[in-house]
Amino acid sequence: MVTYIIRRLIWSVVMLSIVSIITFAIFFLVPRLAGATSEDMAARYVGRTASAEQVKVAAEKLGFNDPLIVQYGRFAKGIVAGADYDYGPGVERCPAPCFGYSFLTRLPVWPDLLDRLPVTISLALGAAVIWVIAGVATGVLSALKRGSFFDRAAMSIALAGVSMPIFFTGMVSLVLFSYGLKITVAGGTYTPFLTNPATWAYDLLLPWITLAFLYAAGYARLTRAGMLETMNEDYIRTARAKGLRERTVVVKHGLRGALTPILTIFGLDLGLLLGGAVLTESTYSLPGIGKYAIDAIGRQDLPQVMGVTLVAAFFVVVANLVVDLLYAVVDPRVRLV
Amino acid sequence: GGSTTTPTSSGAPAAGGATGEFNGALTAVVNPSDKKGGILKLANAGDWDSLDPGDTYYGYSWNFIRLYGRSLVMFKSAPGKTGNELTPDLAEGLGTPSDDAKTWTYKLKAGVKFEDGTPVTSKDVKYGVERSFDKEVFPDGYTYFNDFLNWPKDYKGAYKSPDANTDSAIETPDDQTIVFHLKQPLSNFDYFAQLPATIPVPKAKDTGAKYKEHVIATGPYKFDKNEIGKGFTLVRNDQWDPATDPNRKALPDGYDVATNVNADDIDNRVLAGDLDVDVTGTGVQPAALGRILPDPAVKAGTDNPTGTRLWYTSINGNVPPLDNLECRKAVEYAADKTALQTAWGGEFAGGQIATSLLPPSIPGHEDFNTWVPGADNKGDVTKAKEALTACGQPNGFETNISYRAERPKEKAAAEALQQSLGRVGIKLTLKPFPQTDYFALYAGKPGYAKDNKLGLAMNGWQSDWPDGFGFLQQIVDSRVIRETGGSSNVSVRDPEVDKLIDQAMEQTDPNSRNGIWTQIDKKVMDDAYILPNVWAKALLVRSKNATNVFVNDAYGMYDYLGMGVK
Amino acid sequence: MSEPLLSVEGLEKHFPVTKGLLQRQVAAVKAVDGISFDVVKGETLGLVGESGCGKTTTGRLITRLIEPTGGKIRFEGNDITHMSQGRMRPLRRDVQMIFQDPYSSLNPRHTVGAIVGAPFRIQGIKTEHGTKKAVQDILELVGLNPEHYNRYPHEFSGGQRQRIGIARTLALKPKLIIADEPVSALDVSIQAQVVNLLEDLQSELDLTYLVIAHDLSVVRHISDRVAVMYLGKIVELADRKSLYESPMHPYTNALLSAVPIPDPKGRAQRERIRLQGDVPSPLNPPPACRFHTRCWKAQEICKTIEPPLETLATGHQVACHFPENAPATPEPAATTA
Amino acid sequence: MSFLELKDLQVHFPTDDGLVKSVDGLSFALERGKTLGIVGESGSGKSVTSLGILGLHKGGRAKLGGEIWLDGEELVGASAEHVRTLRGKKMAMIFQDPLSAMHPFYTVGSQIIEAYRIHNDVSKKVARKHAIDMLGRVGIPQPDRRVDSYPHEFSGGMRQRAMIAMALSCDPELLIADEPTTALDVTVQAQILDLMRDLQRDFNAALIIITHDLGVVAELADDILVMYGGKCIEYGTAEDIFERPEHPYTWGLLGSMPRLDRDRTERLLPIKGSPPSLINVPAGCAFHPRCTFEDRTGGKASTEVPQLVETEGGHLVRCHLPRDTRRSIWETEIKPSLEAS
Amino acid sequence: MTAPLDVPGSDFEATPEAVLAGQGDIKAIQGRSLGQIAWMRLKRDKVALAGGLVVIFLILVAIFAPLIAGAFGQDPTQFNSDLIDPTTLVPKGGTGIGADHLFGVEPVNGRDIFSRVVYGARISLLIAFLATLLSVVIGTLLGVTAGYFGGIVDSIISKAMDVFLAFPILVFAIALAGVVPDSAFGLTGDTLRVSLLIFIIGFFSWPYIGRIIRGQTLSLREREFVDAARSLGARGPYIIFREMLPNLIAPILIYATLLIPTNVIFEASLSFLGVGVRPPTPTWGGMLADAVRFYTVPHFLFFPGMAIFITVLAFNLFGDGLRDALDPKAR
Ligand SMILES: Nc1ncnc2c1ncn2[C@@H]1O[C@H](COP(=O)(O)OP(=O)(O)OP(=O)(O)O)[C@@H](O)[C@H]1O
Ligand SMILES: Nc1ncnc2c1ncn2[C@@H]1O[C@H](COP(=O)(O)OP(=O)(O)OP(=O)(O)O)[C@@H](O)[C@H]1O
Ligand SMILES: [Mg+2]
Ligand SMILES: [Mg+2]
Repeated sequence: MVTYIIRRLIWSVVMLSIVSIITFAIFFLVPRLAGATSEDMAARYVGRTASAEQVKVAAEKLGFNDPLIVQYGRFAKGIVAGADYDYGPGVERCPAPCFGYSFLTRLPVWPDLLDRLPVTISLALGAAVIWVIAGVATGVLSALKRGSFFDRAAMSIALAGVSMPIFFTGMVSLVLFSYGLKITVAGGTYTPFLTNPATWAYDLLLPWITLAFLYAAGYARLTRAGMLETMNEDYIRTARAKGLRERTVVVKHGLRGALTPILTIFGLDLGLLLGGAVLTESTYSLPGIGKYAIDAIGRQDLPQVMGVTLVAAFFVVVANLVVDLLYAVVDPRVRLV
Repeated sequence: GGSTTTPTSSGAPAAGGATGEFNGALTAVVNPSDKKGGILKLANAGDWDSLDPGDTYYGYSWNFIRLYGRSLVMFKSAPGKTGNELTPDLAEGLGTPSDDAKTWTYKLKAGVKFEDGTPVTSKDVKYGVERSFDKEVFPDGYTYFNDFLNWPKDYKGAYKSPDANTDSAIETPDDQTIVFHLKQPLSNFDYFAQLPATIPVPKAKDTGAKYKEHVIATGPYKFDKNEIGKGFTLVRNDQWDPATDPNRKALPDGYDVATNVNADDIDNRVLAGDLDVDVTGTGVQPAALGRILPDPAVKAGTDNPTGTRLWYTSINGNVPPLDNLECRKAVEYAADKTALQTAWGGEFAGGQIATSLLPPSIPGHEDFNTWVPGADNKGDVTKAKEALTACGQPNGFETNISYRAERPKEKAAAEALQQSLGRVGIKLTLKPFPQTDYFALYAGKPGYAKDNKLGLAMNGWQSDWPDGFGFLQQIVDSRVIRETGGSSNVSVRDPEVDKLIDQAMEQTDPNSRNGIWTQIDKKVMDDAYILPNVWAKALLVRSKNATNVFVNDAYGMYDYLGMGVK
Repeated sequence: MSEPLLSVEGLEKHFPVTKGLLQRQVAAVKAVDGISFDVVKGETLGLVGESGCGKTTTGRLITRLIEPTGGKIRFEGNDITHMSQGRMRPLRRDVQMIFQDPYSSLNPRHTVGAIVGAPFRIQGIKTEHGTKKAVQDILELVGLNPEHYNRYPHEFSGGQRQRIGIARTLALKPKLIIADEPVSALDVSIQAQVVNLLEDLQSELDLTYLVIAHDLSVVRHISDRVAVMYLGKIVELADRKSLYESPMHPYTNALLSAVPIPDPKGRAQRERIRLQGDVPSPLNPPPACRFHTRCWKAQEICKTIEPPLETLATGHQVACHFPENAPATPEPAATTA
Repeated sequence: MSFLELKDLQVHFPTDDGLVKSVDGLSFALERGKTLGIVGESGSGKSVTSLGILGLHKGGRAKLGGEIWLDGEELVGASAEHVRTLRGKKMAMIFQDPLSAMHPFYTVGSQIIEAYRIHNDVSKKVARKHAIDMLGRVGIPQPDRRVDSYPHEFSGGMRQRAMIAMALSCDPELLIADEPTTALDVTVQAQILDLMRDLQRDFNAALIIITHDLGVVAELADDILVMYGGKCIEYGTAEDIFERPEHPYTWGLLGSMPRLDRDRTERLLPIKGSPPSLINVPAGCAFHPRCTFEDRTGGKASTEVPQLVETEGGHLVRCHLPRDTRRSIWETEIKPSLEAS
Repeated sequence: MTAPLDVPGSDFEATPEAVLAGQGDIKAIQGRSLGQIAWMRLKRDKVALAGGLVVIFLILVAIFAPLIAGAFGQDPTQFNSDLIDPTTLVPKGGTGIGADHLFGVEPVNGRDIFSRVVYGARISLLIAFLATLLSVVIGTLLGVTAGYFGGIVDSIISKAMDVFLAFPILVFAIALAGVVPDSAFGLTGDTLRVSLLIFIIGFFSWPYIGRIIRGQTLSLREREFVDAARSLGARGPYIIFREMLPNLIAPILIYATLLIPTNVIFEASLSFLGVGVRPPTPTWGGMLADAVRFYTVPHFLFFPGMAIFITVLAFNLFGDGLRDALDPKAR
């Protein structure tokens, strides 16, 4: 078990390195392939009035003239050991873990990300709670009342739910509930949980519900399919033959079996969301990781893009790891050796 | 032809006009009150470029910065034209010119202190200007001081040349006196002296690029919490002495500023009274227009000032066939200006159709229309075709038009141009670029623009202060064009214009000076290097809870110094 | 006795148990662990044993579907143990395999014609009247309607499917057919049809069979000689009569007495040998005599010295220190010297 | 009335392709302490019957008809909830594949405990003690340790033992074993059959054993019921069925079977064709298309459904052939060829 | 001769002893491939069929967009400023819906929403289809390779899939779409943008299909008919292409159909975020992004939103039905 975790952790690090290398290569190579020189790249960092000479010096200082590997090495080293950025007026210390230093905002990326993280985590976890409960419950009921009116209605809604892009439902909900009925905030505001839990929840209510609706729809479908499959398993028949109450059969035996594949998907979904609910955050202008990513991309702030990509990948990797570990807990047949 | 009338409330006196009416705050104070207390809630759909006085270049930021920083001179906090007048702030009086207006001297008031209690000296003012010199640290700021003061050769700013003797540029003979030395005569240096760069910065507390996280206040408010990207709060600065400051009423107990808020939500909340001000002062979003304009009751709570901003399209003479005047003329003629006006937001939220460069509120503005785009302003296809034929491109040509990807109005305007120029065979391809790099790397970089055939570029310019110099110099002087990129003038390259600018700067007589700016305006239009779109207007919403609301002409938006809360 | 058609000597298959990205081997499943036997032309050799004892693996080794880890396989005198797949190709016509599962052994996407014609196509053989005619002839031979040529497997019953599988093996007129549990998936009534078919074909086409099965009755019915396997080893090999009537190995004995007899009269008086427990894992087989853990005759020697497979009577080989029904008693210890 | 009595049981499944008449008019009776073997080919409706007795079709698509009397109570018309309380306590079942029949996520012990606690209001501890006892009784070594193992940690034989322990945990009076040994090796099968025999003696339950292996029924059953196409085609004591079978299908089954106890070099005598579709059961006698003696029925076979009639002493046969003809065919044609060796 | 999904040619009569349900007295059932059976099932599934019809309709709309828009005399980029209230920027009378403009006109410039939605179908479907094709090709190739060869090849490909799945694909796609210049790889304009989007979307969705195909291949490899082919001397390519691929067509078809709607949303998201195809080329996501500023004009939000919704829904319905038909036990 311990060796398994260690092995997985090592693999996670390897995976993150690969992700970072690919990201790095793409963002540093593609502009060059398109003909940008190191001076062009430096020009964005030196202010509007810099002379050609200054740009050249800056390009040199920022290491844009070094080979890609050297640049990547520096970046990687920064994550472990921190880095110093000499941007002219002084040397800026970017302490470990240094996920890059934005020359546009003049801020290290990591504290920025840490700052945004609570928003995204609140958004993702809150929505996750709703969608898991709503989605799984609907799925189970649908499976049990298969073919009933409830089943057909729920599945139609679920199908509609998965067929609507979040920015569309998000906009519609904003127009209806925030601009129109004014019963929810229009996003953009975030109150930390510790400051005021009630406001925190109120601020996030609409994004939660919209996001959860989308996912709940998917999970309802998944759960229903899974339940239909497990309810056909022999062990369900055994449970019934024992004389168990139908509810016990469904929840303790059926659901337990149906939930494992959902767990995997849940891990991946949550991981991806924690790495930035890009569309939701930009629809509701929530200052989370996803919005940060969009903004960073908007201003082509490569260090920030790198940082946010890595953090996002990190969440997916960690979520996968946790799911795999959970799997071993849920399913005793899975042995982690 | 565009009329120049500045919208004013027709006649009705606003004295005690607590209710307010449409455009009521343009000329009078709405909801006058002296009640202190309360928190003023502001929101910004985007974010400040910087809160650092040495680095900020947004109009609303200059308006707002007066709450926590005091510069040598400031615009009066008053409605109507008065707002355009300068008044001493840190200084005891306006500047005293000498040496043919090449030397300007200011005396500082006594008793002004930083928030930590240390007295403000002329050295702090000088340091503030010196540090702003470093455009690597402060990339956003203006370069007036860099360009006009008589700095020693190789001077690189307070950080990189800490030991340089800068007395040739700024002298501080004593703690209360500061003397500026210019390279060339400048007849109205007081406009320079109101720039935020003259807000004193204590050298001991300067943290360079990070100073924006906590600017040391000299005004009535200081920073409390500052979460970059989310917002900040200002609280009263107990070291601020009202006795030294006749300009500020300092009514609220504090300011609560949220940044990166949904723009439509800001409108709704201001309309509902949950929020006091949209701090950017750029007016409501298009969605709100439909709610405000048709409803007289709602409309009465709004103001529609004309700013000092021109939205325009640069026509790059470096990109063939636009190197030919006739081809540029074709663009001027073919453009559908009403479509452009709509694209920019229509009559109220967009602006007034512009026929020349200088906005109506700026001295030197004159009504003329060099290239009349048809009687209905929808473009003169016949004349455009004639011009094309004269240019040797009878079937039109292809070129690109750049705009800032994040700005839907620029996109709409570019699409409108694409549509109207398409009528005469000028085929435009839209090229969005990220706004951060728009000037540094793309449209403002001559080499790039030329290589990538950016024949047209969407552009906008707001006067740094309400005079011809403040408006025109940065966008028509070919000498500000930088090959390395970052120039705001991307198309006008006319030596005659440059010569005229020099004349205007030296001219001390305001009337002749304004005459020269008019001349420059006309010359640029004759060259057809610029296609003026609109002189921007903004539809501002007054909050029900705000008191003392009035538009300051210098900023073209509500004056944040005066405002209080009910 | 004539030269054996197939001769297997010390055949071994150890499946590596691998782990990790680099697929390091950490253990081995000794599925087949040194078995030797001959199959003479025209005879049927039955291979019986409990689940997991390595029967299928043996069959797959002989058809070279998997690579042996040790030992020798000779077919008609040629060593085919490690013959390359390319050189095996022509020989494959001579050795064919009938599979256990009539559902998974036929490609559901192919018509019967394609399935039975595949040998011709793969081996590149032209037939006189075209493949279709040849296939239809074979279909007729196995008792199927030649007009079923264009049908798909799912349209047939299990017994018919097994006939199709048999038809496929017959296409190339093989010399040796390895039938891996050819009837164990079928109902009794159908099972008998297929058993009869196999017998008929043998006499008609002069085939040699190696029949793998766990049903001792079926094996008794069709085999001339029978080999009994236990945990990757052959423990007893004899002609049918002597094996069933006087089994020597305790395991064989136990196996035979475990089979229920469809004769209610005799059930009271029959004496039975009941083995304890299950077959141990081939991952970790007991040392020396592998049967000693379940053997009621086991003594110390069984745990230390592995009994070799010895001929104790004509045509009767057994690997046991204490064989039963042995004619004259050759001292077991003597052979270990 | 017998302890268990089925009267004209029908289990039909409406499907897209038509009505599947899985069980179509099945009747039999069984006393406590007796064993009934049900044999028949795959798809003949054996499992559906057993699930029907347990009431496991309730709430499903199945349409049930007829009557099931258990200890004086009628079950087909009884409420699902009532039948549920009988399940496990009064009647229990052992399934074919113990690995898939046990929940993979719960320990063997907890599954037995669960079964016990539904019907007995006892603490977890007591139930656990009982589970360990039961595991010990079915012959699992070190039951106190193995009680916490998961099903996948057991071997096939142990799993089936655990299944039996679970089924017997509440002392059921009726135990149905649906192919309890099909998935097992012979040696293990022998162990399990022995165990079941012993346990039945101890518990004095009525036992129904379902299988398609005639050997298994011969070992265990007192009475045997032969099913074909959802119907009983022959019913009698074990001796009746093996010594004096009267239905051509039973003959076919016996003739198809290679025997371990006899060295037979002759060909087997299979039944031609394959089992019927339950949607389109052949008209008349369901078996007639496969019957060798169809021609001797005078054409009734394909038109008239034969009745299940008693030949003698509780031996029932569903066949159009006259009784004497059947007897003589068995004595003169079938029996000799089976015994020829 | 192998007919994975084709119609068998012969139609002779025969009475098989076969057991297919319900065939007892039905005279002739011809060899029915699984494909035909699936089609019969699909035909019975009215909802899926409706989805399929909508899909076909959408495809036709996309192909004949110029004709359809032209029939109403509208060009998707043509301004109709006269229909716009110049102060509020919204269409006069609220929507501009009328005989000329079925869906009304856009605020600000008065472009015809109907023709823009119709043209939007082109970009949306083109990108979704080709991106799906790309990921199906990559996914199938790598999935089959991994599943068939196993061992270290499988390890490497599986890990590569893990890496791809760990990418924050949307962030990455936006960033990538933003970083690629205006002309690259010898392409410019819409062609470049469309190709780029196809590449990005396709390249990042293959692991989903890849995993499924790998799993299917692994289980197919265990099926005895593969051994049968090998024991006949068949080589790798024969087994992969003749034996396995026909069995993989069903899952490929199912997951491709279900991937298309995902990709439609993906494209719409990218366009919504402004990194899709450049204006004025109409895209649904781009229209929604514009509509965000005019939420007071709901028809502008409604039509492109519904276009996405209906497209995605139709594909999902059809895909679900297809899955039920091809893989009935999943029902
Ligand atoms: N590819 C493989 N990798 C690892 N182990 C294997 C492999 N194939 C078979 N084994 C193992 O080898 C042993 C022998 O398997 P084999 O299939 O030959 O048994 P068998 O006698 O045919 O059993 P059955 O009667 O169940 O078919 C088993 O323990 C099995 O788990
Ligand atoms: N839920 C159901 N829906 C439709 N048909 C069913 C259902 N359950 C069983 N059947 C059908 O009923 C028939 C009898 O099935 P049953 O399981 O009783 O057979 P069996 O005799 O137990 O066979 P086996 O020996 O294979 O277990 C089969 O044809 C089966 O397809
Ligand atoms: Mg086997
Ligand atoms: Mg059954």
